[in-house]
Amino acid sequence: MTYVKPSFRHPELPKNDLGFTKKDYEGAISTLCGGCGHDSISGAITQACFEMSIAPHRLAKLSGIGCSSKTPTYFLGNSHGFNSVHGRMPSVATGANLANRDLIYMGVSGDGDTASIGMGQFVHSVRRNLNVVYIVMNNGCYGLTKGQDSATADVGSISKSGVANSFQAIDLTALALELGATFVGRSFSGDREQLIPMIKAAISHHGFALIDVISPCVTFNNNTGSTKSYDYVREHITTADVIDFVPPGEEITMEYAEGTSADLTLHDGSMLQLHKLAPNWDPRDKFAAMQRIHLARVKQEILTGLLYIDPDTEDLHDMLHTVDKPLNALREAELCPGMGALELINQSLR
Amino acid sequence: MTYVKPSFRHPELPKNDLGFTKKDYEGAISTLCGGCGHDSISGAITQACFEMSIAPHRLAKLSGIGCSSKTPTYFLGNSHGFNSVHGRMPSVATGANLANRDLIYMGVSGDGDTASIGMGQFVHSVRRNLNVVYIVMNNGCYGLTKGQDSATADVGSISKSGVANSFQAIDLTALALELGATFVGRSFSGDREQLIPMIKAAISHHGFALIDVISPCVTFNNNTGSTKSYDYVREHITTADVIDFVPPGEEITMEYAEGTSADLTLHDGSMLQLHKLAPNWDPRDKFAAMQRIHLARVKQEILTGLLYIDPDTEDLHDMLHTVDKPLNALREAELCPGMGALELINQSLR
Amino acid sequence: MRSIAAVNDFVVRFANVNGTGSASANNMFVKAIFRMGLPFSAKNIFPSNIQGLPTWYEVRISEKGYLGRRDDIDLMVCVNPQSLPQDVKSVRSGGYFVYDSTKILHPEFVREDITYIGIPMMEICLREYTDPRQRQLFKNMIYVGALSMLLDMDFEVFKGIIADEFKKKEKLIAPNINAMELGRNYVKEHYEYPLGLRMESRDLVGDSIVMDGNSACGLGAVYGGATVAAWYPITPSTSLVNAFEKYANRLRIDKETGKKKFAVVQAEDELAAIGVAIGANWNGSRAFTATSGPGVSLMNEFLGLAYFAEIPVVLTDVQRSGPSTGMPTRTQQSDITLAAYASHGDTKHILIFPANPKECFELQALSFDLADRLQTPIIVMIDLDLGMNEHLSPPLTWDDNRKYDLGKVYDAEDLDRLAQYGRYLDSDGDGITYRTIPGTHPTKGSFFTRGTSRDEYARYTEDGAAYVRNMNRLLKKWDTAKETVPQPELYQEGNLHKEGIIFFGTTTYSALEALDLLKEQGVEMDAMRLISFPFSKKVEEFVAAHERIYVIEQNRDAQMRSLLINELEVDPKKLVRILNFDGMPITAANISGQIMERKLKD
Amino acid sequence: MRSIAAVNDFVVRFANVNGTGSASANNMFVKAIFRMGLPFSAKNIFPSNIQGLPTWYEVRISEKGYLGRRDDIDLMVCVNPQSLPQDVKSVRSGGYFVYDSTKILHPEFVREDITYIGIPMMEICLREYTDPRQRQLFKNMIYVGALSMLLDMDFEVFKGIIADEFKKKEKLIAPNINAMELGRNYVKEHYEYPLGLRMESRDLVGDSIVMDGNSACGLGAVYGGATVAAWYPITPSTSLVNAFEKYANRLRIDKETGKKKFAVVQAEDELAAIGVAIGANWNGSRAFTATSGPGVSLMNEFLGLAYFAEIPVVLTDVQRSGPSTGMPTRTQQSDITLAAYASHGDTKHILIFPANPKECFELQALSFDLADRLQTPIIVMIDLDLGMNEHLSPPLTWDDNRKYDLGKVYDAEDLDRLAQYGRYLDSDGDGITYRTIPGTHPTKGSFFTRGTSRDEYARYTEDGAAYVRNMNRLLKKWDTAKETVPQPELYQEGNLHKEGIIFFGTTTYSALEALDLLKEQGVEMDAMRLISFPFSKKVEEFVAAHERIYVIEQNRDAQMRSLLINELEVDPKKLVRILNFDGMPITAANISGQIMERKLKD
Ligand SMILES: Cc1ncc(C[n+]2csc(CCOP(=O)(O)OP(=O)(O)O)c2C)c(N)n1
Ligand SMILES: Cc1ncc(C[n+]2csc(CCOP(=O)(O)OP(=O)(O)O)c2C)c(N)n1
Ligand code: SF4
Ligand code: SF4
Ligand SMILES: [Mg+2]
Ligand SMILES: [Mg+2]
Repeated sequence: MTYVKPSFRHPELPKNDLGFTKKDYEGAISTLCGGCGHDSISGAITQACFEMSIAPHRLAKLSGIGCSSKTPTYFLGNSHGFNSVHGRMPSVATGANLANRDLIYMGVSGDGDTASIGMGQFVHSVRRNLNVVYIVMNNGCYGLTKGQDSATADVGSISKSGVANSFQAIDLTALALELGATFVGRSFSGDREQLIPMIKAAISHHGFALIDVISPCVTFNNNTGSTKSYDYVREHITTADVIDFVPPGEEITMEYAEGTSADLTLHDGSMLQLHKLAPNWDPRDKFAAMQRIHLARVKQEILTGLLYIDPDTEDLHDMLHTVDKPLNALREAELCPGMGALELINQSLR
Repeated sequence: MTYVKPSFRHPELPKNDLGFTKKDYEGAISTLCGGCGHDSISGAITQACFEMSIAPHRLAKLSGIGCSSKTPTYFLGNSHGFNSVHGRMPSVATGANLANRDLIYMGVSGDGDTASIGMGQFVHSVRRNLNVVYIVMNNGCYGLTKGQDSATADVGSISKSGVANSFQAIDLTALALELGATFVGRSFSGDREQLIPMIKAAISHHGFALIDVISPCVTFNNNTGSTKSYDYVREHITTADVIDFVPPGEEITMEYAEGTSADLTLHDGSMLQLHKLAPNWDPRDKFAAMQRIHLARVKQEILTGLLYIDPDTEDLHDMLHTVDKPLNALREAELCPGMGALELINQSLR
Repeated sequence: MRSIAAVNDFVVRFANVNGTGSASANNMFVKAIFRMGLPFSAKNIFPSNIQGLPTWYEVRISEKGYLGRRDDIDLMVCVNPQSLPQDVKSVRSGGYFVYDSTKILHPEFVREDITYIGIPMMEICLREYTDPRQRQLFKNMIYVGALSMLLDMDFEVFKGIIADEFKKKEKLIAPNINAMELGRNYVKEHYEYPLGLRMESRDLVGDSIVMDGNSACGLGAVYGGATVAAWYPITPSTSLVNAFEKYANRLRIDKETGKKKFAVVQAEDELAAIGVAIGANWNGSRAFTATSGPGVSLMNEFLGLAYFAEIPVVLTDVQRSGPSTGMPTRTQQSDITLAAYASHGDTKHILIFPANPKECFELQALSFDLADRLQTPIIVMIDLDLGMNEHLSPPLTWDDNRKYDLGKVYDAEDLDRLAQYGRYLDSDGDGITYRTIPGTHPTKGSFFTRGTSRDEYARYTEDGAAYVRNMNRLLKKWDTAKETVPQPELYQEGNLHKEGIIFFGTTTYSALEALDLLKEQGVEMDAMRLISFPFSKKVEEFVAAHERIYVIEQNRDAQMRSLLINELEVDPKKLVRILNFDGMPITAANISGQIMERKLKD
Repeated sequence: MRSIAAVNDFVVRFANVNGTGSASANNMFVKAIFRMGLPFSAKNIFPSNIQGLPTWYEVRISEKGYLGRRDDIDLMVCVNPQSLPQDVKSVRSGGYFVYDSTKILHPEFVREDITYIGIPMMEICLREYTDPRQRQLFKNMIYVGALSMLLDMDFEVFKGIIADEFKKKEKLIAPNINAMELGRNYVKEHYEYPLGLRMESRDLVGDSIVMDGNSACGLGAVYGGATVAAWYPITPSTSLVNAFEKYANRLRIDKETGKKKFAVVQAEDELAAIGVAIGANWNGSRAFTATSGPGVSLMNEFLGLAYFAEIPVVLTDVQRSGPSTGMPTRTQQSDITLAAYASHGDTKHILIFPANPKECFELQALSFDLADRLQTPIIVMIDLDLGMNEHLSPPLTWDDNRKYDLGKVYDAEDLDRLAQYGRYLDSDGDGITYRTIPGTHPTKGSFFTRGTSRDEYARYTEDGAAYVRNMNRLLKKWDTAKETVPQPELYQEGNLHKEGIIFFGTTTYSALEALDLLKEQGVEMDAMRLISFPFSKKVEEFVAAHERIYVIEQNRDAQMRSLLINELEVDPKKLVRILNFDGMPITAANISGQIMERKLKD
């Protein structure tokens, strides 16, 4: 049962450049557990798209299966969405992206959906530098099936049933870096200030943009001993950088001290200001990023922020040399060679 | 059609400690292309097992589908083998290993079998530190289906048809390291001196042992422009270390200069001497290993050798706390609780 | 208005909010019915959601011992404002509506033809308790208390249940009893009790037990000798593997070392899960996996490998409403076609259909013998209703003299005796050949298992003749299987009537009840319950012996009927579809209604 | 000994070593037959191996125009010592054996009843050429030359073919002609020629073309408007996608920019391949994938999603011998059951069965219209024989006035006109509902696609009634599909006989030839070729109109026969199995033999 909200217009609601109000970016009322981290992320996505004035129909939502994968019902109600099958969102997103390179693709997945059943497709969508925003709502467990450990659960993390996990955790950010991802960020569902600009940056990025968002499962993995609980995360979180997102056209207002900040121009002309950077740390330096992630791991810190970005890369369309016009906009005239060409082919087959 | 070799006994053939000759470790005549790297690897496996005096029935061969996955027919003809389905060898090996922890499991796969369709299973068998030898016969292409690029093909590598690959290559050694593999080596089918001791070490290692063996496909990926051709590999290969394998009991004969060598004792009591090490490089230092791999990548070098090892780790059985006796050796008496226990259960259900 | 009056024969439905702990209270209600010696059936009707959405629990009390669902609701206990509008509607005329009267009922929900019984549950809680968690939990006990009064249930029985329940947390006993009393007292003070609906203790359940099918299957796997379980979480099969692990942790720990005589692997997906199970069976362990429809779809390739390479493996499919993700928390019997012919090429698989927890236990255990004997996948087909709901069942039994049938396996001595070993040599002429387990013999009996075509000596071949020999041998094995698998249950001596009904699994309860309903209308027919596919001579004979047969199943496309037509070469006209596929367990009224309708057409 | 004498009616088989470039020489031989105006069929019988194993190429010349395989070999050209022993055996009595006489033939291989023609191929090569690669290649041209002499073939035709072949490498023309002459001269000097077997030019192929089915399907996808192809390599479907890419690179490049009006993705596996195709179709592109049995097994879950969520997608299954990896380089029609009912739950899929390259082209193209019209997967079922062998076929045609049928899609204007959009509202009563493509309208027409149960407005629901409405609408759509898909081909006006035969795909050639063989024996029957599943009225009528029908197919379990029984409710006794499943294309003699045998039983 999905409840459709009464969407009576408040005339005084603020509008964005397209004349849409925040309401126009909301979805159905969430049926997730009260306090679930995923709902905060839905809110951040809604906010980011409203502020960026994205026309709702220029964005498509894609997900797999899980509580996290249900969230696309709860944001951007005016955008098409596709809740596919478990672990296969990346392939569906690849097809959608190939059909129309002009839309924004918001892929939403969970740690089970991505790191277990979806691992193969995740790896290969990174490899193809598919132009999508790939958000993993990471709670270290399988929420929808009642809380089994997922592959991102840390060694020793205690489940609600009191058992300690003995298997290595898969760190999706480090994995993506190793695989050549061009935008890798990590955040926390509880940190809107960090998450919203990161989502905007990911949307503006041309290529695969991974955001691994720690998003506690209040019902099954928020107990003491769990390393994905609100308390644990708040205690162990550190940030690599602070992001200011400056839309195309607008100018930079803030100035930051040398060496502790970096300005990046993204594919769509928007600007990214990263500041409060650790000394001599450049988010464009992949190996430095890996090093930081590993150091944080050793120190049992949860490192958040935009960890790595390569602002100008070739996405799948670039590598395949497809035409600029969306493939789904081509019609007979452009697609069908007709009888003339066929006659020549017949000739060549005699 | 598999040809069974005429195996007439040469009395003068050298025997190993078990009284077996090299012949007892050979398989059917290979039907691979003449010069295929895979055949050299089969030879190295045969040699290693013969020299280690492994009783043929104490080892089981497992593979997926591909030219590489066919090779188990061509070595260790007296061992059971299982040529399963494409990309799924890791799960079959996991089941086999759980059933009997006492055998040696030789998993053979290809770059397509592992890095494409098998990626998910590969990742998770690493994560479980499954006690297998996992050999990838890596030729950068799909040999059996006539040479398409695989996911380990380097960017810019030219295929036989003359097309340059535009996708990121997956480096299985770096990936395995990131995922917490406890034994990671890379070698070259043309370098038996390096490969044979590495296989012995992998067999002796308690846990997941990956050997990524560059193994040129003479028919489809040996052309100039290919980075997996014999010529290219020979020109770009470098070695991180040289391995001496010292079986349990035997004593170390060689002495090497301080700082350039490392001695390791493996789970089964055998010794590993790594020498010709680059200055201050310790194969037990995971992060250093990653660094080396990345540096080599930048320098377009093919780094071979035992890149990383953690000699004492818990394998899947240890983590699951299974009994020491092989599960497949347990019988009714040990497995079936009987009517008595059942009566109590009935009671509890009223 | 005439209110319904009935003793030990009515339906109560609870409307709760998902994730508010109402389950345990509702279970106590059922446990009490059971201990009062009354047959019942209980269905959990829950959403695919973790917390907040409406969830229902439906209990049928039946002195006659009918264990299937019955449609009309006699008494509704509504504790969920969200679903109240539809809950009011769903009560049958003359029925009763128990609700939380803390807030007064909106007039639009007041029906003339039902009796309202308001209990100010929240109000009482707010008055009696401070801790919000307690308020929620005890609220449930309050309505159970009220019910016990209204329905004239034995309070002592409840006290006993609460005592057992909190054996380990004794200080919770008194408060729970007290909460019930709050409800009982409120009824005493404000209503005439008992209602027209009443329960009287009887002695009708004998030594029965109350168990869900998944737990029974899990326990069956322990008794059947499974040492490796590989799985991937999915509703409604998750609790099956959980049960295996729970019981194994209790019954399969090595005394000295405290180590486990079993291994459970949560795989990364269903392909891996069945891969692990196949690898373990290949290597001589009894291994299984359990899943639901989506998982079976993903296991297709591996099932074909196990069929063709002849590797034993046990798979339990706890069916839910498909296709695709469908209605993941509703029941159906709709994976039959897929399971029977899973994978590409010419394949056929053995299916087993338990009908109650006792059979879940026995047939799950037996499946390991069948798999080893027939060297092929055995697919145990249950469904959400049987797997996740608690059922009244005969007690579980096990013959301690029983030995596992490991099938045809050569050991070292056998191999030494043999001139030449051929893995696929049909030396016994039954289509089943001898396998060897890795590690058996240093130089003899090794062979190469593969999904490609091979000759009798397991050597790869592309020779068409060898391929055909092998495929035909597999058909011979299929024939052997027909008489090896459990035989159907017949409900009469010989065939007494022109018409018959065929059913299986959870359809059984309502099918048997429907026979009584039909009899009341002067219609009699013979009945057979299918337990296995492929079909044996017995099934063939039953079908042949009747002019018309009604095949009752819970799917849209009459999948079992298709199997009967295909495999027995029956004229389709003879087999009449009786279907229900709305995700709720089929009812007897539905079955008899469809049959009568069909007969009127004649 | 009487040697066989025949003009334009015999079978030649070449025995070569895999990977030695014999293919191009053998193809020239066939091209020559074609250009001499003679009908032929050619079968590649190759191993699952890249280099070194035996491979055969079988050519049947048939003046009567029979294009199916025929069993007995009249002339064997053996250039492979490895297979020589079995090659000698396989020649029919009175036949001819051409071999490389560089080494003398071991006496044990000398048969009394066949004629040996030794050509010292290697010796000639060693004498004439130095470069080993040349020696290998020209060796093939030498035996072709010899054959042209022995069989009295028009040398001018060969010269023309060689000229065409090496248009771009002109300096290779002379050497190749020369190599042929070496063979011709050797025959002139040492043997009487021509043999009893001869070819005479005719004008029997008209404007036919020679093409393999995979190329035709690939080209059909280009013409059908496919813009996205996602695939994973697997024999025998690989060359289908390769052909699509080849033709698209020729015909789909944007003039100005040189960019591609299509995208081909080599996916990481088959699950991803069909996922990409589904995603692209969902987003308004025409997309497809191609695979073989193992891939179809892996695509099961996604096929169920596309069926239930109603997303168009085209999948071509180039069938090979199963189960599992089976015989990957042999043909079969054995994925029918799987494809028809793929995935868990109640599902049915549309299947299309082309029978020759022209149909591969047309039906592959049409499939995109069908997919968009019916909003469901369309599975084009061909096999290794049709896909990978070259076939004589009518020329390809395309009506330039034809417009793509994009089915029911609302655009922005439609949406503005609508009060409320319901994705699953059956407004036309044909079971097909209107979809919208992402990006169409800023505030209207968006909906959520899901594999879970939903109502007419695409809202998630667990309401059993809504679920049943939807499942029944899908059945209505299925009925609509019956008359929407291509209709069967009938080979007579009305029904003339009591018995009939039904066949489809590559079984067609031999089935039609078998009709002639039967006629010669005085047995006549009506014939129908199935082109689509589900079956239309026409199929139903044909079945109803005959007392007995022989269903001819290339699998073990008579899978198409089962579909006919299930979907048309036919009495199985009426449908007789005529099967061949050894991996080789079925022959006419086999079919007529089985039918006569069956008739004798009566
Ligand atoms: C093929 C398949 N297998 C299993 C399931 C059952 N299932 C649904 S959601 C889920 C895991 C979800 O975990 P995650 O992706 O982390 O999402 P979360 O609920 O934690 O947000 C599983 C195993 C399924 N729907 N499909
Ligand atoms: C499910 C499935 N898909 C595709 C194939 C076809 N196939 C056989 S081998 C192979 C790739 C082999 O590549 P690799 O693993 O690198 O082995 P190589 O031949 O290069 O040694 C493929 C795609 C298959 N057998 N099964
Ligand atoms: S179960 Fe966990 S993940 Fe799912 S909705 Fe509840 S809190 Fe969120
Ligand atoms: S095709 Fe390549 S990989 Fe396969 S056998 Fe030949 S050389 Fe080896
Ligand atoms: Mg999760
Ligand atoms: Mg390879």
